[in-house]
Amino acid sequence: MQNELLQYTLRLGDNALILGQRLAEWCGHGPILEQDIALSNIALDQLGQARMLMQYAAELKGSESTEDKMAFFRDVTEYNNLLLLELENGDWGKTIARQFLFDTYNYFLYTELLNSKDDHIRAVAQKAIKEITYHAQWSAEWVIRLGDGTEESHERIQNAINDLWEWSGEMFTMDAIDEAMLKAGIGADLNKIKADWHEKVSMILDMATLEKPEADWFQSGGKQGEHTEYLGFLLAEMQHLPRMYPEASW
Amino acid sequence: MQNELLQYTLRLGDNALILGQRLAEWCGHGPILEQDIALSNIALDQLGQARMLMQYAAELKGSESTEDKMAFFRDVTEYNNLLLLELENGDWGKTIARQFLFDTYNYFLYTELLNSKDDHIRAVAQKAIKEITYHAQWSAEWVIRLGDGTEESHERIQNAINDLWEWSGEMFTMDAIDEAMLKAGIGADLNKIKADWHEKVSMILDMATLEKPEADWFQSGGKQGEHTEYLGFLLAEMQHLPRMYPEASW
Amino acid sequence: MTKEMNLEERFQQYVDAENKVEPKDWMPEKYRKTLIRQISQHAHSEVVGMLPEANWITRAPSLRRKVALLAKVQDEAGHGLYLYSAAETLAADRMDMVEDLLSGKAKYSSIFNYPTPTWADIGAIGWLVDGAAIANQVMLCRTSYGPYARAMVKICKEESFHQRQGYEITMTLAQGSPVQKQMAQDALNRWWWPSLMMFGPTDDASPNSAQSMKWKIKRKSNDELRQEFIDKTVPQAEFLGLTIPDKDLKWNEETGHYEHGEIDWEEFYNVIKGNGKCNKQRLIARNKAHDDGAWVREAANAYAEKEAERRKKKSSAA
Amino acid sequence: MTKEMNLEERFQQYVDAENKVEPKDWMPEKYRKTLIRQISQHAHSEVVGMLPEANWITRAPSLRRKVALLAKVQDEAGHGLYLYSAAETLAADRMDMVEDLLSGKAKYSSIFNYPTPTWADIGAIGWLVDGAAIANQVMLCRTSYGPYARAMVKICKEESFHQRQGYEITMTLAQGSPVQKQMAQDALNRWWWPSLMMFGPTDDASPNSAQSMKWKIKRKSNDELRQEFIDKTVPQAEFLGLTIPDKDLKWNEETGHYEHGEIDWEEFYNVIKGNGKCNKQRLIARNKAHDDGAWVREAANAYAEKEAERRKKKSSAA
Repeated sequence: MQNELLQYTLRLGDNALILGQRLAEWCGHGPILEQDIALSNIALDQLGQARMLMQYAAELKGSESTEDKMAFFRDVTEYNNLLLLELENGDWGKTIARQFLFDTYNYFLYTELLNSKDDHIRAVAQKAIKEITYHAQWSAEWVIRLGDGTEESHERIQNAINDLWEWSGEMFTMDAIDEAMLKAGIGADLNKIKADWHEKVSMILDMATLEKPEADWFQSGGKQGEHTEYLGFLLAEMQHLPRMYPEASW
Repeated sequence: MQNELLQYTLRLGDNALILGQRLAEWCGHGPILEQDIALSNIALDQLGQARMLMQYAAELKGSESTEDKMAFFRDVTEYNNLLLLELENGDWGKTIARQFLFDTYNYFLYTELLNSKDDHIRAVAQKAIKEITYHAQWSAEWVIRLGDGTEESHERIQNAINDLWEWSGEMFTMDAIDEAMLKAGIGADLNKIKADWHEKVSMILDMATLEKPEADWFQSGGKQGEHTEYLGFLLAEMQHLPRMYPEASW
Repeated sequence: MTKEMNLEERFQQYVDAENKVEPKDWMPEKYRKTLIRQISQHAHSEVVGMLPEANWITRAPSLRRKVALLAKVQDEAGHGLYLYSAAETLAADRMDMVEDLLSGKAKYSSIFNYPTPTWADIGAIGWLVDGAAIANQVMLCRTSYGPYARAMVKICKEESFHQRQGYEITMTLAQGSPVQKQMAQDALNRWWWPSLMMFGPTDDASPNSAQSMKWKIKRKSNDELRQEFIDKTVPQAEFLGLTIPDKDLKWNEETGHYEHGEIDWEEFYNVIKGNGKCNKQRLIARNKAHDDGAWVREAANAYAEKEAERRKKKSSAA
Repeated sequence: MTKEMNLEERFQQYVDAENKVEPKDWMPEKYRKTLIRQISQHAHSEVVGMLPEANWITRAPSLRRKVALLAKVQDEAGHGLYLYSAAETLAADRMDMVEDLLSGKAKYSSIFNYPTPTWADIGAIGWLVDGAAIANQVMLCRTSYGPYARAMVKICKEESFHQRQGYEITMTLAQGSPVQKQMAQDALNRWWWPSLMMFGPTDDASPNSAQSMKWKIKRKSNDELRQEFIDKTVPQAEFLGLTIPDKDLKWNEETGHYEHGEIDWEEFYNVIKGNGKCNKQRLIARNKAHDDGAWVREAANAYAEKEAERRKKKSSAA
């Protein structure tokens, strides 16, 4: 059970870490100073959650692991984040579309985790739910603003939603670890969340005058360590210093 | 003297390695298949020269250093390549402009090194001079082709030459190590080369109907380990695997 | 019996007698069409096939490996050129072929729609993917169309060198640290089944391969070629101490062949339909290179015309 | 004696009596112009100043450092906002100010035209650059213009926190491995002189600082502020076992100050003229963010107008 809990915790932590890293790339390069600040806020929240989850994972792993050993000394095949989150940021529309698809999911997921039987995970959920609720609101507002803004913004956000759609399915895939955690009352029921998610997403897309895409296939594998070609370059950049001087403390 | 020879060798080797790495980024992404192949050829020549020079540097350094220890385990401040070569590729025009400015220099430099009193450096020069001559020809032809091609290509190559001009001066800066190597009959006289270079560059730019830029200031510092912000990202990507598993052999 | 049938019959006899068909010879239109489709698809595969391996040139773990990988990917670009030229001898236009690739109309080998997330994938691609490609292509060196056969002789020689390089990378990893061996095993786990799929659907599900066999464009069936590849490759894996990810794999003493598990044809058709992890990524990269290079191609053409103009003026003035 | 002069005199007495000038108060046009130039330049410096530190957010060596650095750079964006708003109270238009920055017309503090090639630069920037900025800005908290003074109080509080963070990073490196200590020393070598240049030309070469002193926009001279900074910072370096890269540096018992070597004013003016390693790179990055964001700003405005429209209709219908 211990190993499944470790994997489950790492999945939550890797989502927060990889998304936080991608959002941090925008810092200093946003379309408007106010949104540069807003996106940095969301990145800070994600990274904050990542730290708590990585600390718990390190505890579960034992052998004097630490949050930084977790984050800076695992290779691509040992990372368990959703593929959706390692994709490149693209333009502001692509970044907003990803936030919207993921934040909406994360809101329903962490609402479930408020009742997790695992104290640590429940504590993280209680700490994070306020931030995550705000993120979902913020990104939904931006999807509506872009969808119902100009012709160009409508087209860009529609293309972004279409391009990312095949990467959204993995959020709802239950594998052995998810099942075990659900049975143990620790993890969430992704099928239940899927229904809520589709309802909320449809509503917001309507308000944004956007089409909800159809997909006959969804990409997956991130939760199981099978990644796209993007994660390796992200980790090479993120891990460089500690990999260069593994004994150093920073 | 040994240390100056090591530094001088590393400068030549780092130029070839960093330029080879930048050109290799084009592989699979060139404007025309034939030029994808041509640029890969030039990258292969540069990397070949880099290997010979890194092997010699490792020999000079001793303490069981190797070409790969040299290439994969030095940090930004220990690299000695010209700043011009670590800049990002930009479009095809920027890459061609850099090749032209550097290849023309490299041709005169290696012609001098044919008479180097150091056997290894002379041997490298004898092996490389044919390749380097071809590079200089190839890039000069492309500068003319773009300069005298369409209005758009003329503008792009002119902008590229203008943008890179401030980074070309470092090629001719003689510091204590260059002076020592010149005195020892090992290194080249960069002032003599500067005159030849200006003459050749002016001729080609004329044929290409391009203006020769004026610059009141030239960037420098690469030869002394003081780099731009680009080199760090290049090394993080290039060195990732060996840094991850420093004991492994590949 | 129209003259057309008569010609087609004489053509069939000509081919049956193992003669080479040359560009200026008469050939049935369907023969020409089949060849253009196959050669251009092969050319597209070489060009798109550069991308998964080029993904690791800047991160190769030693200078020797960096040079070898860059040279290999450059060879593939060269193969693409040979094949586009061979197709041009059949009056196909290179720009049209490239447009078809970029628009998604033309196909390329769907093995290149799989990602290369680790360095061990570069070993696996050389060893397994080039291995399967060679098994498929060796017979093409004796294909009836001359220019294609001659191109394939050159390509096969280079491919077998690439294949040895790939196996050598995998060997180094398999005999390296536990982490390296795990990396090699993980790559084998991801590339084994897709490599078997490279031989195409089972014989009973391969409509147009019968006609190709008749025209000696194709010499052996999909299943025959696949079996040869499995029989050759399983011992190579065992030699390295790596496990083939197929629980049904069993050596059959009587048949002298390995029995193997069922291929997941749903995944096969799914990737062909465009749902692999990298289908979109590959075409986006090729389209970007093409679009970013437009001004360069235009400049080259404009300059060439001016040069021709100048030469004409000079010669008429002389 | 024109009414104008009379007003100017009364304004001078008002300021001499340490009163705050508020947006709707009368002020000499030159006072308003000087303030707009200074406040917008300060805002531009905060925004461009984000880039050299943002350069390391994705490569910060621990999660704690990554969060702290991202929060710091975000603070600087916030400072930029405060200052643009303060300038707007003087009837300056934000878009015009941003256009002037992007076109190269408006200046920003040239310290940000130096590159951050290593992680130790992040420590040096916090410790030295924020240190010099604070020394320059503390007096601005008592500047005569109300909105600017109030903005500066908030900014100075955050800057001193940033400065402690920077020193703490440098300390960790200085007390770390030999390689880390060398990295810290190397960053000190590169950032020491440029930080001294942040205080501007020597007093005898500072034309318009006299008028600013009169209007209590500026309270101490460049050399005074610089000397204070040196006296405070040298002991901090010694405490870490780091060497200040100035062979003429000497403690003078009588004066109670450190004597220091001559500043290379040629480099100072050269970077201001645009010849620093990152002048072009910084403006290219800010212009790219602005251009890539144009469609987003247009969409936000368009949507806001539609919403206003809808609200008006709803309220008129109610």
